[in-house]
Formats: sequence, structure tokens, C-alpha cells
Amino acid sequence: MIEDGRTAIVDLSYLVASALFIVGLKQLSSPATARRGNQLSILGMAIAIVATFLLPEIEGDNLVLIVVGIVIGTAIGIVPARQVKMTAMPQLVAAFNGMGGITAALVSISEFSQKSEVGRGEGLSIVLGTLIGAVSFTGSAVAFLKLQERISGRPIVFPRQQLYNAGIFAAIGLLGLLVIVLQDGNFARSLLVLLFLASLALGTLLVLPIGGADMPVVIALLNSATGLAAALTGFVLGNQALVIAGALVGASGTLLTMLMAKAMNRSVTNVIFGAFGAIAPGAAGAAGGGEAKPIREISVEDAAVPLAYAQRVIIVPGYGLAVAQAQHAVRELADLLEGRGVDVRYAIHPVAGRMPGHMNVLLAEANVSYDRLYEMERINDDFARTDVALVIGANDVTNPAAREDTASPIYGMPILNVDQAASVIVLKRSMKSGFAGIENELFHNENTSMLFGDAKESIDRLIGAVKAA
Amino acid sequence: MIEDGRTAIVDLSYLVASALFIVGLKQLSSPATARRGNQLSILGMAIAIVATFLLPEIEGDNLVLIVVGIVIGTAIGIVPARQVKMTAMPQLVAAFNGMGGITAALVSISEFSQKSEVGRGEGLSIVLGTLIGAVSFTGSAVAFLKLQERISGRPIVFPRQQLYNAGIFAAIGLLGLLVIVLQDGNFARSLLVLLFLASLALGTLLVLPIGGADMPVVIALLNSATGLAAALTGFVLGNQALVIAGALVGASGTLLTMLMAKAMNRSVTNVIFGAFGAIAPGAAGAAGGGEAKPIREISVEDAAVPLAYAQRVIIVPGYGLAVAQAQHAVRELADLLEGRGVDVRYAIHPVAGRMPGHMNVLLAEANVSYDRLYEMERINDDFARTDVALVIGANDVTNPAAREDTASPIYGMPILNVDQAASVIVLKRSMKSGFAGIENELFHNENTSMLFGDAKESIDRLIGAVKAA
Amino acid sequence: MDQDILLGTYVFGLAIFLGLEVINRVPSTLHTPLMSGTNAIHGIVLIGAMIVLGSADTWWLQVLGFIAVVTGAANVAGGFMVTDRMLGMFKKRPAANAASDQGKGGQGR
Amino acid sequence: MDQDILLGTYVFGLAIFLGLEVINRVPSTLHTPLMSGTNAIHGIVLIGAMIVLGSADTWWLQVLGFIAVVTGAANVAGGFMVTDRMLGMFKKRPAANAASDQGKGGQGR
Ligand SMILES: NC(=O)c1ccc[n+]([C@@H]2O[C@H](COP(=O)([O-])OP(=O)(O)OC[C@H]3O[C@@H](n4cnc5c(N)ncnc54)[C@H](OP(=O)(O)O)[C@@H]3O)[C@@H](O)[C@H]2O)c1
Ligand SMILES: NC(=O)c1ccc[n+]([C@@H]2O[C@H](COP(=O)([O-])OP(=O)(O)OC[C@H]3O[C@@H](n4cnc5c(N)ncnc54)[C@H](OP(=O)(O)O)[C@@H]3O)[C@@H](O)[C@H]2O)c1
Repeated sequence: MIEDGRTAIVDLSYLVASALFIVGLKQLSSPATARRGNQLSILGMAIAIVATFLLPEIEGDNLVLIVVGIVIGTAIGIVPARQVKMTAMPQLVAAFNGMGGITAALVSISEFSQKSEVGRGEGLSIVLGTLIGAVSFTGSAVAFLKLQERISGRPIVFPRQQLYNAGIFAAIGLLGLLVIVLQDGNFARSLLVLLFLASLALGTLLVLPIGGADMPVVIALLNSATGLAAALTGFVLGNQALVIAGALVGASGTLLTMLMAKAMNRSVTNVIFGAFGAIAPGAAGAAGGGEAKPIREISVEDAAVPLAYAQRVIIVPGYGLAVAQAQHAVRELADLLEGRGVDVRYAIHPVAGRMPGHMNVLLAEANVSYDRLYEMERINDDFARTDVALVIGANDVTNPAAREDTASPIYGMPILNVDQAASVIVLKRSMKSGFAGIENELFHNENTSMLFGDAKESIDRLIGAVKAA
Repeated sequence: MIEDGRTAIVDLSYLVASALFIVGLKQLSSPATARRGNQLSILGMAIAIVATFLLPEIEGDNLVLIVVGIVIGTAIGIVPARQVKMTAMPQLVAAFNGMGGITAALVSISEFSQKSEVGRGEGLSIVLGTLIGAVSFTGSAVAFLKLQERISGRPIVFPRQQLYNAGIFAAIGLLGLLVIVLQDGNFARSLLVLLFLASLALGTLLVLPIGGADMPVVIALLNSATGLAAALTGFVLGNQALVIAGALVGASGTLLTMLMAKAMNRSVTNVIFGAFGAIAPGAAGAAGGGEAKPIREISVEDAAVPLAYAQRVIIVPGYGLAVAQAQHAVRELADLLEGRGVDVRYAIHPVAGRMPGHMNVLLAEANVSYDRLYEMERINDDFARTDVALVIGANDVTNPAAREDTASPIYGMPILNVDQAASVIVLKRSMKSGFAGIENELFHNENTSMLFGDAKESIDRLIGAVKAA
Repeated sequence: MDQDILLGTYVFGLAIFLGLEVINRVPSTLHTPLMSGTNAIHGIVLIGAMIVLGSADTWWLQVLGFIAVVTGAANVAGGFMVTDRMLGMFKKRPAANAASDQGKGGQGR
Repeated sequence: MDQDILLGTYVFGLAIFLGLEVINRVPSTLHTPLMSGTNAIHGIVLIGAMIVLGSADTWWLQVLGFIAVVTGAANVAGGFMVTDRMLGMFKKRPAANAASDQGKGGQGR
């Protein structure tokens, strides 16, 4: 009787948690309610976790282990989440996603060991859960390392890589089939562990050849994969909260991946398998060939004058702004110019930086008023009527090759029409290329001047010079 | 084994059908894909029906009965659906909705008789299915009769009606409770039939006091109720296709009801229970007081001249256009005027006519080009720059009282600013009020002329006169 | 809680959410076709009628079931037919450029 | 087909539809928080980890389960926290009331 009541409470809690996830996710996808949406999801998660403790299966020593595990895990998660810089968000999300992936894989393996006589549907779920979870784990790990620049952001390709991948994939398929057919026993369990290890290798190999700039898309995809893996473990446990939450993430994550790829004018397939094709060598070649054409360098003092006496200035922030952490300085400069009667606006490219919304977050951190931020479509026609376009650490998102050069890997990506401004001042440290690894004609234009140096330092010096002007 | 395979096919078919309903409904709610959406739903329904014949329960004599029943029912449904005039759409939907309602109620009653030992959850589903289905049936029937003008469109109220309703409702509650507790047996079955009869009465009494103009909203609500009833029968049968399709309709129907009420600036509660409150007497009083103030009648010839020599004309169609079936004539007149260089546009009020989109459907039927139809928000500011506003069988949607008279029952409803035009010509048959039953100050305005007569005839004569002008 | 009922509740709840979600941004012109289209969809209760009639074992259950099948079929057939007719009229709109518009619809995505 | 698996499939399928539907019109600014928020939601797999650890009966299943609980909890806690932080920054937008906003950020559960 008491058992019964407890199960009913647990069932009900899972139901409520599922509903909260749905509503939370819905609210998360609209700016006005996003934060509340996340908090609803948190509430749902809390309810689900607490309810799980009521399950009769959970008792004794293991209960203690669970509590200890949760405490440790929470600590591991919260510390970096609180301290990480905004620029490092993507890798952090990758790290957490990897955690989820490995959890799903381990749960699947445990399920297989604990059940006797695993049905075919369950067997399939377990195999897929292990495979997807493990791929998501190592894939996320590689993405993390690339973004942290512990390993090169460049596509890492080696000969016959596709052959290896195919081999591993075939092996996984075979192992999976055997596991499902055998249903049970120590041999099958060993095979599942082998499958797990092979999947770890597969995840690594799949993500290594993808360029660092594509990592956000990869992470979104792996995120969706982890959701699917979670749903599969729920299938085996007969736990609908897992199924629903996992499926929600799997579906929305897939859509999100496509939306993100679309913002970069890429297809998801192109992102994942692009390095195997034509782009990698082409990009490398283009990057090598730079530095030959003439450029116009400018001093801080010379740059300050047109800024100070301009009527209209558009600031184009890019990844370099994030690297230099120059957002506060930029705001100071903008305030200063506005004080002098200059109309200052910010042009935000949808994929400027390393994650969507990167620039919004950064500038919001520096308290830049929201109505000064203009999305690409809204401001692109105004460059032609602008005196100075101040490009701060942006590169690919201003590259006219996307408009003109059909051979360019970024051809077709919508870009900011910076080159139409009367004059362009570009702040970066060198002539090195951006994340797409291709040269930018803009820097060689007649009306473009380069102000070399770290963005933060350059702007600080610009502020001084504008005050003096 | 064969049984097993068959059940698997049925299960799969229901799954596919459910998916088709979901996708179909989604496409139905966007103009570009609406028709395809409906066709997907038809496909889903066909799959579900065919699959059901494979169920082992269905055999022998009853199989024949089912086939005969489906043939008869299809005939009953298709004949009026093909022949009905566009103006009669709402009552037809009401009729079909009533059919669905009675089906759900009868299925619920049959379920109860066929099962022994009905669990509490099932019992509740059966009781609610019977109740809601029956209410939806008679409610739709009354709505049908009101719209067909077999009974008065006016709210029908009689003393102590609310008391009767409350009594019936209490009886239904009691009967339901008993049925659920008894679970089984002939006595319980008789009680359920009683509950069914009481619910029929309740449906009638609930809809009688609602005015004819509100019928579309009522039908939308009953539609949603029938969906819910269908889902409940699915619950008892353990049939997920029923549950999903029913729940989809229940939820989307409820939302649709609210959207429709919102377009009329009413709350759903106000629509359903309005007649019990202050509106009914107020509206009746206002309607009685008409005919006193001066009006300016105009002849066809006098009306033709300003039209023929106008620069800008806006046509404001209303319910009378549908009644007179004057859409083709209107188009002819508009073509004629445009041939003379007049700029002719149509102002479409969201609730003009008797169903949302009524005017669009009508004018589309007459091949009026879509870009000539302007929604209220888009054209309302242009009346002030218009020479002639030609009001054809519209009344409530032009009533300035909605803007000015806080005591008016339609106060707050957004209206077309017809009165701001330089001159207004109103085509209607008499000074009678529209469906809200209230007087319209517009007809007494200085710049308004009344052209009495059936809209079709008046326009035909106008065409002749314009040609002569 | 009985596992089946619990799962049924999940299915029901999810379908409710979906129903609300799917309708979200429907233009008022489509209100009537939508009403009539969903009206046809709840005709799915015909399946229920078929099942109860299929296993009816007394004459009066047969009568009930038969009526239910007839009305259910009328709901389905009439509902879909009238919706299709209505939407057919909507399609007619772009009087001149019907062809080019269809092309645009195809390109979307 | 087993009734439970069938129903599970329905639940899964409906949730997939819902997932697609809900995200539909998300502005690109929200892509990152959305990614990170959904990332936290799939941390629900922690529940699975708790259940398998709860009924683990060999030391190595305990080890597996324990690791799973730790990583799952990290996914949940870190994911939600970082999402909340990110969205907190978005909130700051209206320049003037930065101070009051920081206060809010602290409150955020
Ligand atoms: N936002 C997203 O969601 C997302 C996702 C995936 C990929 N991407 C990709 O990322 C790229 C974003 O374009 P973007 O224009 O923002 O960046 P970008 O093309 O990567 O260029 C950034 C530039 O900033 C400069 N820089 C770096 N550190 C700097 C510092 N401390 N001070 C000054 N300059 C510095 C670099 O040049 P120096 O080294 O010479 O200084 C570099 O050329 C696109 O290719 C996009 O497709 C974005
Ligand atoms: N569209 C919807 O979805 C919907 C739903 C529910 C309620 N309603 C309500 O329906 C009303 C719609 O407003 P409305 O302005 O379109 O219509 P209305 O206010 O009902 O007025 C229609 C007018 O047309 C005239 N008329 C009738 N037959 C005619 C004929 N053969 N030739 C010429 N004139 C004729 C009538 O006057 P005579 O009798 O003098 O000719 C009547 O005054 C609103 O109150 C609205 O709230 C609409």
C-alpha cells in the first residue's frame, strides 16, 4: 500500500516534470521568457530528481553512493559554470554535453548487465544508447579541446581516414547485432563494452577533421544526439520522463543544428563531412597566399580624427572583440563619440564570434543599450551612408568573397556590407585569417585602413586620441 | 501468428494515422499549405479506417453492418457537403459536429455495456464521453437551427433558466457518480442512459440563450468538446489514434475558440453566458428604438455618379453580400469602375459575415484578385482619404458605437472606420439592425446615403447606371 | 498507477500540448477551414464506433453501434469534403499569378 | 506489438513532434542559450543513472553507476547554471538598470 502510494507520487512527479520541460523549452525559445523558461526546466529537473529517491529500487549503500555522486557532480558542474568567461561558453557547453553522453552510455551498459533476457527492442535501444552516448562523449571532448585550442582548430585529416571510419562503423554494427541477438550473458556484456570502446574511437575520428569554426554546429548536433541517447535509456527503463525530455532535446537540437548551419549558409552534412571534400585544401591554399597585396596601415592618431568628426559610425564587432575582452572599452569609445554628436551603431552578424548571440552577450555585459544593436538585415543597407565602419576583431563576417567569389568556401554566406562605407578601419593583430582560414579582400581595399594590435589596447589608445582630437 | 501480424499492422497504421493528423493539422493552419494539410488528414483517416477492418473483433454480421453504415453515413455527409452554399458553411459544420458528438456518446454507452467491471478511470471516461458527446450533439443541433433560421437567432431566455440548468447539471453529476461506483450491471446501464438524456437536454438549454451571431464561436467550442469526447472513448478502448486525434482537436479547438472570440472582442465566457447577463435586454431595447432619426435615401442614378467619378473607392462587404449572393455582381461593378480609372479596394473586417474568412471565401469565389482585399488594420487609416465607401450588406462591423458608446454591447470591438470617408453609400434592404441587434449611428450620418433593396439587385442596377454615367 | 493508464495520460497530455502549439499563429482567414478541418478529424471516433459495433452481441448494441457508425462516417466524409471545398476556393485567389505563386511555394525552404 | 512498447513509441513520437514545433521560430540570438538549455535538459539521464546505481549489485556496476551519477549531475547542474548566467546577461540589456539586474542575477535559483 505504501509502496503503491509512493509509486503513484513518483509517476505523477515525472508527469509534472515532463510538462515543465515542455513549457520551459517553449519559453526558452522566446527572448522575453527565456530565463523563466530555463528556471521552469530547473524546477522540473528538481522534482524529477527528488521523486526518484522515492523509488523502491533505491536503498541502502547505493543510496549513499547516489547522494555522494550527485554532490560531487554538482560541484564539478557548478564551479566552471560560474567562473567561465563568456568567450569560453561554447567549450563549456561541449564539456557538459560530453558528460551527458557518457552518462547515457554508462546507463545503457548497466541496463544491459542488470536485465536478464533483453528483448529485441530493448537490445536495440541499449546498443544505440551506448553508441550514441559514447560518440557524443568523445566528440564533445574533441570539440572542447579544439575550442580551448589545446589541439589545432584546423581540420585534422590523415590518409584513408574514411576507410578507418567505415571499418569502425562496420565493427560497431556487427557487435551491436551480436549483442541484440545474444540478449544476455557475460560474453554479450564484453561485446557491448567493446562496442562502447569502438564508439569512443568513432566519436574522436568523426570530429577531428572538422574545423574549429564549425564547432558550435557540431556541439549542437552532439547535444541533440545526447538527447536521443537519454531517450533510449528511458525506453529501456520504461521511464517516460526520460523518453520525453530526451526526445524533446533530440528533436529541437536537430532543428537548432540546421538553423545554425543555415545562418552560416552551410548544410549540416557539409559541416560534418566538409573537410573530407574540397574545402580543406582550398582554404589552406588561400590562407597561405596572403600578405602579398598592398595594405594601408594607420596610426591611432590618424584613425581617431575621422572617428571624432564623423556623422555616422557603425561598429562591427567580431570574434577578436571577445578574445581581447574589449567590450567595455568599446562602449567607452562609443559613449565618447556619442558625446561628440556622432551617431554610433553596432552591426551584429548572426554568426559573428564563436557562438550565435556571442556579440549580444558580450556587449550586453558591457551594458551597451540594446537599441544600438542592429541585426544584419536591418543595417546592411546603411553602410553606404556611413562615414566610418569600425571593424573590431571581425574578419569572415565582413569578407566580400562571400558575395563575389563563387570558389570561396564561404561563398553565399550573407555578410555585412562593410566595404560600402566611406572608410573602413580594421582593428586586428596581424594579417592572419579568421576561422574560415581564408584571405579577406576587404583588408586590401582602397578605403580600408588597418590598425594592428590587440583590440583592447588599440581601443584604449583610440579613446585617448579621440579625447585629444 | 497471423493474428499477431495483423495487430502489428493495425498498430502501425494507427501510429501513421496519428502522425498524419499532426502534420495535417499543422499544415492546415498556414495558408500556403492548408489544402494539402487537409488532404494529409484525409489520408490518415483512410488508413485508420482500413486498418480497423483488420482487427479480430470485427467479423461476421457486424462486419456487414459496419460497411453498410459507413456507406450510408458517407452519403449523408457528402451530399450536403458538395451542394451547400458558402453562406451555409457554419451550419453545415455544426451539423457534422453534432454527428461526431452523438457518435462519441453512443460509443461511450456501448463501451459501458460491453465491458464488465469498469475501472474507475474508465468509468469516468465513459461518463464524461457520454455527457460531452450528448451536449455537443444537441448544442450543435440548436446552433444549426438558429443559423438556418428555423428558430430565432435571438437569445431565447425564460425565467429561472439558470436554476433548471443547475438542477440538470446536479442530476448528471449524481448519475455519473453512481455509474462509476456501480461499475457494471443493468441498473448502471439504465442510469447511464438517463445521464445521456439529461445531457441532451443540457446541451439544448445551454445554447438556446446564445444569440445567432455568436454561433460560430459556439460551434468552435462544441467542436473542441467533441474532440475531447472522442479522446475519452479512445482512452477506454485503449486506442491511441483516437486519443491523439481527439486531444489534438480538443486543444486546438479550444485555442481557436478563444482566437475567434478575441476577434469579436468578446471573452468566451461572455459569449456563452452573456445572454443571462446585461446584454440581452440592452440589445433588444436598442433595436426597438430605431427608425426615428433622419436618414438620407438615395436613388441608384444619384449613387452611380460619385462612384463613376471617384478617385478612390473602398468596398465594405458584410453578411448581406453573402445573403444576396452578390459577389459576382460586385466584382463586375469593381471591374467597371477600375476600367474608368477608379482605384477600388475591399476592406475585410475579421468578423464580417457569419464565419471568419467568410468574405474572403465569397470574393475568392467571384475571382476577386487577392491583392485587392485589405485586412482591417491595413486599410483603416485610408478611409479618411477615400471618396466613396460602398457598404454592401455590412452593419455591425461599421458601427461607430463600438468606438464611442461605452454602453454598447459591441463597445471595444475594432471596426472599419467607414464614417471617415468623404461619402458613404450603404446598400441594405431596410433599417433593420445586424446580428448584434443594435442600431447603427452611421446610417444617420450627414455623409451617409442609404440605397435600399437587395444587394444583388441594387448592384446590378448600379452597374447599368455607371455605364450610363 | 496502472502502467497503461499512465502511458495513456502521457499520450493525451503530449497531444494536448501539440494541439495548442500547432495552431499557434493561424491567420483569421483560416479560422473557418480550421474549425471545419478539425471537426472532420474528430470524426476519428468512427473507429471507436466500428470497434463497438464489431463486437456488439445484442440487437440493441447493434442498433447503437450502427447509428454511431453512420453518424461517425457522416462526420468524417462531410467534414473533410466541405473543408476541401472551402480551401479550394481560397486557392483560387491569386487570379492572375496562380502559376508563379505555386512556384514560390515550392521553393520555400 | 507489446502494448508498453507501442505506447512508448507514441510518447516518443509525440515528444519529437513537440520538440520540433516548440523551437520553430527561435531568433538567432537565442541559439546559444537554447543549445545550452536543452543540453541541461538531457541531463535528465541522471535519473537513469540513479536508478541503475540504485539497483547495482556488483562492485563494478556500482562503479559504472557512480561515474554515471557524477557526470549526469555535472551535466544538469553545470548546464542549467551556465544557461541561467547567459540569459542573465541578456536581461541586462536595458542599459540603465544594470545594478538592479545584478541583484536579480543573484536571486536566479
Ligand atoms: N557565431 C557562431 O555561431 C559561429 C559558429 C561557428 C562558426 N562561426 C564562424 O566564426 C567566424 C566568425 O567571424 P568573425 O568575423 O566574428 O571572426 P573571424 O572571422 O574568426 O575573425 C576574427 C578575427 O579577430 C582577430 N583577433 C583575434 N584576437 C584578437 C585580438 N585580441 N585583438 C584584435 N583582433 C583579434 C583575428 O585576427 P588576428 O589574429 O590578426 O588578430 C581574426 O581574424 C565565421 O567564419 C563563422 O562562420 C561562428
Ligand atoms: N464573421 C464571423 O466569424 C462572425 C462570427 C460570429 C458573429 N459574427 C457577427 O456577425 C456580425 C457581422 O457583421 P456584418 O456587418 O458583416 O453583418 P451584420 O451586422 O449582421 O449586418 C448585415 C446586414 O446585411 C443586411 N442584409 C441582409 N441581407 C441582405 C440583402 N439580401 N441585401 C442587402 N443587405 C442585406 C442586413 O440589413 P437588412 O436586413 O436591412 O437588409 C444587415 O443589417 C457581427 O456582429 C459579428 O460579430 C461574425
